Amino acid sequence: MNDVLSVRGLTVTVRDKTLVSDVDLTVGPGERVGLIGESGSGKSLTALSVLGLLPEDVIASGSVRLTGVEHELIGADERRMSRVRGRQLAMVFQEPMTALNPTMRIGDQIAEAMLIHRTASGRGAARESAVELLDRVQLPAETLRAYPHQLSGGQRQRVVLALALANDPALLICDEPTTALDVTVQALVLDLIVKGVVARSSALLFITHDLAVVATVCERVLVMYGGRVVESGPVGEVFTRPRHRYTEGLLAASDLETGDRRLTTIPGNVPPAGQFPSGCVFRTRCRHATEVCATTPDWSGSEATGFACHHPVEVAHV
Amino acid sequence: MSDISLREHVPAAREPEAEPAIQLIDVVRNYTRPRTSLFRPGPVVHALRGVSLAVKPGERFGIVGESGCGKSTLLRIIAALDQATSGHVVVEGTDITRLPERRLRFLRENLQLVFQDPMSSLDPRMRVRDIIAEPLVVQGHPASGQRVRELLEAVGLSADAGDRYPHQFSGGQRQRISIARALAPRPRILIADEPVSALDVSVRAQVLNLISDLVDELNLTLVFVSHDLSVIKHVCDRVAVMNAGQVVETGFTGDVYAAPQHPYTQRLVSAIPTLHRALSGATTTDLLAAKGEPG
Amino acid sequence: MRRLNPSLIVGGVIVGLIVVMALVSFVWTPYDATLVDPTIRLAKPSWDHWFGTDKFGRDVFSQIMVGSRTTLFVGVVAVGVAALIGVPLGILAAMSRRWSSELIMRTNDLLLAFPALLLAIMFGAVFGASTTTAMIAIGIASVPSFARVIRSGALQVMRTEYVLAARAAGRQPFPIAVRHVLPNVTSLITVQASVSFAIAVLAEAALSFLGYGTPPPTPSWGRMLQESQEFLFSAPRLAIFPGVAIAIAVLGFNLLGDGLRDRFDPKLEDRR
Amino acid sequence: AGSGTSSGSSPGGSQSLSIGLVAEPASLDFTTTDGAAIPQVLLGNVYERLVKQDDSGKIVPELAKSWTVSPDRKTYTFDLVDNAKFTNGKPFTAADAVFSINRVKTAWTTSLKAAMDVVQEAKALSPTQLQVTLTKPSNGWLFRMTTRIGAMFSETGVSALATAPIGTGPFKFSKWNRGDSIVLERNDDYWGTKPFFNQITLKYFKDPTALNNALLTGTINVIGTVQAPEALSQFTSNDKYQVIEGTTNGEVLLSFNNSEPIFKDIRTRQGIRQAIDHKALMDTCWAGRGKLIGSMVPPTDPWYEDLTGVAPFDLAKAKSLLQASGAAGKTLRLRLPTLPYAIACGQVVKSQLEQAGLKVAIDQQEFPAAWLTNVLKNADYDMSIIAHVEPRDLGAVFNAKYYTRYDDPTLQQYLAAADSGDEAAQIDNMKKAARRISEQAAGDWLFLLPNLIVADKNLTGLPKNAITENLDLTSLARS
Amino acid sequence: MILRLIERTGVLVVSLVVSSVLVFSFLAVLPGDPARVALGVNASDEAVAELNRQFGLDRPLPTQYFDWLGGMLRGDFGTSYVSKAEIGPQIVDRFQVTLWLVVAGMVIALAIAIPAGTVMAARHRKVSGLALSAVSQLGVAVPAFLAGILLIMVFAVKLGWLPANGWTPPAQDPSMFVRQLIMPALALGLVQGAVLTRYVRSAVLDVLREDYLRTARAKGLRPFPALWRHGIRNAAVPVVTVLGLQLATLLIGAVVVERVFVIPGLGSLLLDGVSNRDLLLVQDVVMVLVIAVLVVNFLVDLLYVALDPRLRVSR
Ligand SMILES: Nc1ncnc2c1ncn2[C@@H]1O[C@H](COP(=O)(O)OP(=O)(O)OP(=O)(O)O)[C@@H](O)[C@H]1O
Ligand SMILES: Nc1ncnc2c1ncn2[C@@H]1O[C@H](COP(=O)(O)OP(=O)(O)OP(=O)(O)O)[C@@H](O)[C@H]1O
Ligand SMILES: [Mg+2]
Ligand SMILES: [Mg+2]
Ligand code: NI
Repeated sequence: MNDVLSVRGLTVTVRDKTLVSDVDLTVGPGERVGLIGESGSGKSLTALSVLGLLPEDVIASGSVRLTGVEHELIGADERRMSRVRGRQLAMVFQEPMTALNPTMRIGDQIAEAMLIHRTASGRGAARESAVELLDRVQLPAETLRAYPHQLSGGQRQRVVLALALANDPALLICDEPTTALDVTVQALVLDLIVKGVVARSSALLFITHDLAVVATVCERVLVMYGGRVVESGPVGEVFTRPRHRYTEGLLAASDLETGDRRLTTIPGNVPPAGQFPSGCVFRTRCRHATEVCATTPDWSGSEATGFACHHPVEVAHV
Repeated sequence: MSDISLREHVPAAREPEAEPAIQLIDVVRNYTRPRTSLFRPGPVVHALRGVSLAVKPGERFGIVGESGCGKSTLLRIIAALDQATSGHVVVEGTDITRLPERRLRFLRENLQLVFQDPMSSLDPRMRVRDIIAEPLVVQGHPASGQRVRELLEAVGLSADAGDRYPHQFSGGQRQRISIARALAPRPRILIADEPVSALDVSVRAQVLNLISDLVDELNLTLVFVSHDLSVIKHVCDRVAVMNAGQVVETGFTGDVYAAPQHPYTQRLVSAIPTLHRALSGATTTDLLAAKGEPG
Repeated sequence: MRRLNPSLIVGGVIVGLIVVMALVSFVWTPYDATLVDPTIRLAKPSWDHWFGTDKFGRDVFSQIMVGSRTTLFVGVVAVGVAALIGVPLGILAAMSRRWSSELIMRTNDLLLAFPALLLAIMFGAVFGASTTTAMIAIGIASVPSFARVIRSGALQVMRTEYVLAARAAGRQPFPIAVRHVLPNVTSLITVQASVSFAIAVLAEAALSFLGYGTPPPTPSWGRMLQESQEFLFSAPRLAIFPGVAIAIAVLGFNLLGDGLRDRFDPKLEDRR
Repeated sequence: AGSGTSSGSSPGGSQSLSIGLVAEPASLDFTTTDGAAIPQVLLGNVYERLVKQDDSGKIVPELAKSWTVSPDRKTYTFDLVDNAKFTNGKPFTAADAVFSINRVKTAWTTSLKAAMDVVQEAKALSPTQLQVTLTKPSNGWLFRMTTRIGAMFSETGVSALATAPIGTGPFKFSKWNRGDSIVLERNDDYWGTKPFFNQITLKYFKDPTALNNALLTGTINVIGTVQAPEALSQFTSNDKYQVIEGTTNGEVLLSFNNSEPIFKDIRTRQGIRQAIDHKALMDTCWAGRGKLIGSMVPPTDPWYEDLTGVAPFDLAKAKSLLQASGAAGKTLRLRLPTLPYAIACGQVVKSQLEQAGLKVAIDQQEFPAAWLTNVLKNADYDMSIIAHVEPRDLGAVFNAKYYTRYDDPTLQQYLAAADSGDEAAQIDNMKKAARRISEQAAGDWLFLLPNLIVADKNLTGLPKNAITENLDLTSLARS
Repeated sequence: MILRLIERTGVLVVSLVVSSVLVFSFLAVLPGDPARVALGVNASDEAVAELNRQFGLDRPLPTQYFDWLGGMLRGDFGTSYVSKAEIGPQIVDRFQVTLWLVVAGMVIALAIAIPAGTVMAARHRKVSGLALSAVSQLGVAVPAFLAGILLIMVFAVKLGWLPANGWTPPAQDPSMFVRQLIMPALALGLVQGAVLTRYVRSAVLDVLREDYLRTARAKGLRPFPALWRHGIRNAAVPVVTVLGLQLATLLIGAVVVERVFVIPGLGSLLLDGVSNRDLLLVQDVVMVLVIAVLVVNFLVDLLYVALDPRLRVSR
């Protein structure tokens, strides 16, 4: 196996609450994997565990390995992690408005990314590379001298993307990079992300709650709910023939193209963290739930394609 | 959905050629930013640059546009919460543009709002019961517990929800409370400013259904603002596309979506990722298909 | 459920104890706190006099008890004045038009140029030194910080959609201020009040030390400290008891303020 | 300093001394600014008088070698020293004396100038002989000439009295670091015995504790007036220091507003006097230091008599007197100046009077400004406490115009007779006057402030009593 | 940038004028008569009136005000009613003393607060951070004068290392100046340091929660370098605000410490002036203090601009 990222049995807890449990996840070289789920399903925590940047109090266990890195990422000390971050592993965060230091010029912030890892020989070289990076994300060279507040949200997000791609990371993680952006800007940023990773043959882990976006950007998708991966598989497969009842409901609810005025809904609300039911996390909202759902469903299928449901959608039925 | 009629006297039928429920004539709104120097006046933000619109009674009217294009400003002006710099706003035949607050009572009773942010649209220190009753109390209606229970039920919340505080509810439930509050004074016009943008997909569907049902049942005129054309397309009959403080295109939603006329609308429509297109092989580059460099 | 934080508990307990002590002192003290008895002057702490007696033969423990009344009185007056002026001013500044709000805030900034001690000394000179004048002065000096904090809080509230909804329902500005803005800045008021309380207690001690504070014979911790100075070497306990009392009271109010801040801080809230 | 005019004339060489005091003068000009702090530094040290008082209270020569009084007791003839010189270089002559005496009447603005009203004419008979004629015989006048009123100025040296005083004294004014200290330097041209120290710094401390600390850490060598007698123990027990205790003129008076109806009744006044346990009071508020006196006369005055027995402490008696006068249960305002002894004693007085059935409301008056206006000028008070430190001030304090509002023709008779009579008559009448006010309970004399000085062990020449306006620095030396 | 400077200067000037009116009118109502204090207890009313006339106190208030203001503008602070000395030089002297004291105190406060506050924030959940917090809480609760008294007791009286009190100008005897400055500066600095520490802590905590700090960490910066490079400048803004305010309070607040250490500072001058009813002196001192405070705030305002590019108006 030469997966770029391999996560095994990742569990994230805060005090007595389990926020993410037993997540397995692999991303192959050059592969674009989507992680979808509604708010609070644990997507960001999964990403932050990989990066080792969980908020204090929040503890991850399990195993996270990254290609080209000798050691286990979970539990690695700051010194080793800081060598990996921004080098083999880079991340674009959700909020473009606050992700950049307001008191530092854009150029310096980009150059810093290279100077930290000594991938540029000096200030001058870093500056040149920065111009080049900005050009890649379709920003003019003058942007170097600008402060973040002088840029629009879309421009800032492109700067953040440039930062992340500066050292040609093996894996790029994007956590809802376009949620705060307008559709037209979103289209541009998504395109830049995909082109960026393809050009560097980096792997991409793309987090979003928008099914359509993930379908456009990714090849493979994992569906999360209540801190668990409930289904995974190739995009075409999962979105046309969902097996898990949650995936099924999600697809129906997001389909606004129906001729019908009334949309199909999933009853109830997403429970707050720590209040998901035991057993199948979806059973409180599932129309098909029975007693058996009180036990945790096993994973059916292969690691790359499978689901965890006691009452999966019949394949034949679809 | 309950079949209790929330409106006791629905006007039997409105003449088809009835005057528009809302009419905007060349509305301009400029904001002056705080001045940054003693000698120059503060910079002016042209939030609306001459918007004209007409919303027919009983219509579901959508407004779509990108962040900062002036949608919320427009709604505030329609609701007389803000004053236009120039132009006129006529609601149900009355020009409200320069009316003082004390003469706006009819508007406060007939036009209500639902907002985007389920966190900040409910006063965290008030019980849900009081929140819903607030418009009634202000307008001097007898604030009967009966009416509040009725409204709670109409938006699909249990009657005991009234005793709790907003933070004890999820985002979708809060949006229902907002809707109940808006319906309290039995308005004829409901204005919704991105009511589902902050909600999860599974809950979004519930709230959209609720709004649709209520609009039908109560014969409301709906003005629905969103940055998401798919949502508008689902909810509304007619749509106005806004860009940089101007309406660039108006038409039936189906038409605008299928055959956008204005270049901006074209760009907008093509940039929307849809499952359908994606599964049939569309890539991110295809989203940029329409020419032009976006903001 | 919110976690109870230690600052809140410790601060609450200390402040509670001071309040209880002050209340008890109205009905009971071991001795009359102002009774001079030359025969037992400068007695060491004993069963009869827990903290000993001072140079007038007055029971120190009783004085500390009665002194807590002064401390609380000081805080209540100063904070009361500051809140009564500062809160409406802050809300008004947040709700009014740009130029009038600007005017209020500029005036406010101007007031910052007159620190508490300066105002207290000047007020003392004009109206005669008394605890009340000193505290009104300190209260006035704390107005700007109140107004600032409340204004920024009120501005945030004014930007919320529930205020917009209330306006759409037809509420007038004054009822909005009372029903929506005020309740939603109470947490800020509480925090600011407890911090100002601590500042007022310190200021009273400093003023008493300079001779501009509580006049004798009303027991006051600050004056006890000042009176104890000539005994620093022969009977340091006379300085220690009021000194520690002041420090504990200030600590209590500060902790309470910190605890409340943590409890109300939305930034900390969503981490839970 | 350069080499002296005569060999060995700089006995102390370049020695200097620091003295810690409490009240800093507001100005150096005592002709227009009141207060005890200015003459304390300048009189006798920078300015000299014709005559001065010695440590036992006797009037002795200073710039006048001798003087004679005419039989009608109205004409004084002074023989002046001939070698005195002002620090501006001008010699001192009888003309300067005439100028100084006349200037009191014309240029002085403080109320003390009234003491010179009795002078009819001052005349220079020769450069060294001065004749002063009074309008009526007055014992008080010569005595007043020992105070600041008698200070001799140079005709050419009064232009900047407030900042640059010029006199004939053994010291000359050198520097004033406002808020901190005044520096005096030895006048090497002094006509008399030159002082030991060539520089004396008077450092001012608002806070008695700071004063003590300064001595303990060697910043100063002398505490001129101890304001925190309780802290003395740390010096008495330490053999590096000497503690000197003597008397002063400072009678701590519990004054009554005799114009108030309630004080018109002698039983009230008497009752208050007898309700106060003076010994206990002095022990409590001034560490037992000081002297109990029963009237307005310190032991250093020739007509002193122990009158403490006139109104002995007797609580039962006091209660019945107060009951009888109807004062019991009434609330009296005790308006205290913000001075350490007044605040301390006030609290004891309150406690003691309340045990006798009175109610006392203490009210602090900022000193000097507020107290001077409210109590002293407007007499808006019932009782107050203040030390009257002026010498021989019985008559000044107890009269109808002063804040005591004590209107007593009998007393005025005694005083007039004392002023105009010969020495024996003066002593006799003053004794009568002192007894009169004590028996009439015109006020209550809590105690006499002690003169408490703490100094380095090896310092000599420190005055035991402080009965004059000035702090005599001339005799200080190091052994 | 320059326009902003001009605008801020305008605000400063208006504030100064308003406060001068305030100060003047406040003192105009001060009871107690400077002439009476100067003349003493038995002065006749005529003498008092005459002296008041000499002081110019009998003129209409506006005339007095404009005379005073005009004088100040020319650098002439007038002559004290009581001491008859020029006020200007006195204020200059005293102000220098207080400034030394306050600046030294502030330096100590900052030297304590910045490292302590940062560590407290970075370790706010750890024992070391909590322990530091507790110490700073205690520090805040101790009045500066009590700290001063304790310092004297220990270092001057018991150990004899430093002089208990007094003041020597630096030009006169630099070593004595330093020895006498140490304790008062410590008394001020320790307490202010504790206060400041808490502000630094909360400013750094706020910054620690910022997204851009997470971005910096994601670039590969370790926690402390990240905080240093990206956090300090952002955290400085609220701290500078407090610093400006503290400086203002300290100029007058130092009076208590001045009293304990017998330092002839501006505060003592003010207190003496008040008790002597030396009105003109009081008026001048208060005005100087107010000017100092307003100027400090003005500078703080400019500092914001230097610190935070968002406040810079488009070029
Ligand atoms: N520090 C923390 N302490 C306690 N709970 C936390 C903490 N951080 C996150 N959570 C909870 O963990 C759950 C998962 O959080 P996470 O941020 O991973 O969700 P997400 O899937 O990224 O959602 P979103 O789409 O809103 O970003 C949420 O319910 C959140 O409230
Ligand atoms: N009170 C105000 N003062 C100054 N400018 C304002 C104010 N309110 C809005 N604006 C500006 O007016 C423009 C339109 O704002 P508006 O809130 O109407 O946009 P919007 O279309 O609702 O955007 P969004 O989708 O982000 O809600 C924006 O550029 C905004 O910055
Ligand atoms: Mg997330
Ligand atoms: Mg909007
Ligand atoms: Ni199931």
